[in-house]
Amino acid sequence: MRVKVLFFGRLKDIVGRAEDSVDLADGARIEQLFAHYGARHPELARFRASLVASRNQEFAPWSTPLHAGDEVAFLPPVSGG
Amino acid sequence: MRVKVLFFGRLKDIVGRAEDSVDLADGARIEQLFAHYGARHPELARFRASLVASRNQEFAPWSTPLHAGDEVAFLPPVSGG
Amino acid sequence: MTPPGDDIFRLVVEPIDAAALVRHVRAGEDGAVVTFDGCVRNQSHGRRTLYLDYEAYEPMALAKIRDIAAEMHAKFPIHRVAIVHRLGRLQIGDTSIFIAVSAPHRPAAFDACRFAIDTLKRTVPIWKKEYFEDGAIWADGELPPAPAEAPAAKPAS
Amino acid sequence: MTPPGDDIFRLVVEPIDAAALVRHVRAGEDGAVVTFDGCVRNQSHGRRTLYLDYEAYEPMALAKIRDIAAEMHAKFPIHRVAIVHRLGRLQIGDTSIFIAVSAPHRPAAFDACRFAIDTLKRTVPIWKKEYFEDGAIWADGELPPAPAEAPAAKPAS
Repeated sequence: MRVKVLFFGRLKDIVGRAEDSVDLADGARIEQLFAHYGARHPELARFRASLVASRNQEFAPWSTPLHAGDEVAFLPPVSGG
Repeated sequence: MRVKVLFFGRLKDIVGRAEDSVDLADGARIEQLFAHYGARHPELARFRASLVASRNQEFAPWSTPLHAGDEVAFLPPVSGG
Repeated sequence: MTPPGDDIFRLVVEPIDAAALVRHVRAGEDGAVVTFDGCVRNQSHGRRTLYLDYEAYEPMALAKIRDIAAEMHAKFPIHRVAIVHRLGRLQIGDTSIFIAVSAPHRPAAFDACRFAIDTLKRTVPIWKKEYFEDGAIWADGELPPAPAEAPAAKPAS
Repeated sequence: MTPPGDDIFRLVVEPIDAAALVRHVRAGEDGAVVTFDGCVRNQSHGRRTLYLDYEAYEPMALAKIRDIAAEMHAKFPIHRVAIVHRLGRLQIGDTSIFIAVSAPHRPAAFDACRFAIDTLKRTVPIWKKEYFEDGAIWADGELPPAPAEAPAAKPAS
């Protein structure tokens, strides 16, 4: 199944792109999607404890199962205002 | 000694004037000045507990002694803002 | 944090230019400006208000507003303050009081702005007369805290 | 107290027109408008700031801002809300966030406005990059509270 992935702030700088699209095994969870990028970008993996994920624009736990067409984003600490 | 007296808000309506000037015995206090007007305007006397006085633009207790040239004001509850 | 000369305190009869006051209080060091805009409501205790008249004991009101600003600077790490009260006849929706406070960080700006309006409503000699279709009344207000009486006042010398 | 359609939520790249937002939120029933204006400071932790870039996860940021307003209406007796955040490059003194809250009485307006900015800074996906003379950094921020993990997640079916 294919999901859309977004990176923001310093995560975008680390990964080198703001948006990606990947094929995952059915039943994959957000943590597996993150591991996919963490393996390619060790610096990203180190941010695991200081970021949150969203699925379809709602904050989502790492254990959230994904479905085809989902939009997942990895969000560093926010600094708006 | 002569002092200037100011009335504001409903006190001005009761007394019928905003400003007055009176001669008082030396050593008179604010409470004696108020009694002077209370005797002429019984409705004013009834407001004694719900007003404060000022002397030379500072809140002042009723027992404050007055001096020639002082400016005394009688101030109902404030409602600015 | 600022010479008091940079603050603005005014009693005015013309409409209050809020934008100009906000521009005045903020500078490069400030991350926050909090404002309070008190405006004339269309009703009071369920009666339809037509308009208001505000009057002040002007020199004392300005002195008390200055006292409030001095206390704001002493209590909160703020930068500049503007406090402007309008007097005379005000229509529904008109701004009667505008307070702007700038600060490097927002908690002080919020706390100081709220302190200013809460204190002003208790201590500044300004009065509001409310006009309704069937009459007018002086608004209920708050009695400023008077200094304590001298416990045993001696006769004046 | 108001249909949510009367509130304003925007992410903009042009300067924020604060006066228009204040005019929008206030109506005859309101006695108070409290605003928060967050502006770009000239320094950060003692380093001189040149300018900032703000970016957002825009649809989610707008949804989270709407959530904040819904919570404001649920918690406080307020009338209308305007929350506008500017994105892109901002210079020193530019307003990055403007919040206006109207209410019949001032305590709700103060409480709701402060709740709005405090919550926005914790939960809305917007990020700030600070540019200094010797480099740029993503500002330290706050980690939004993520929903709890399922205690024993079952394999996805």
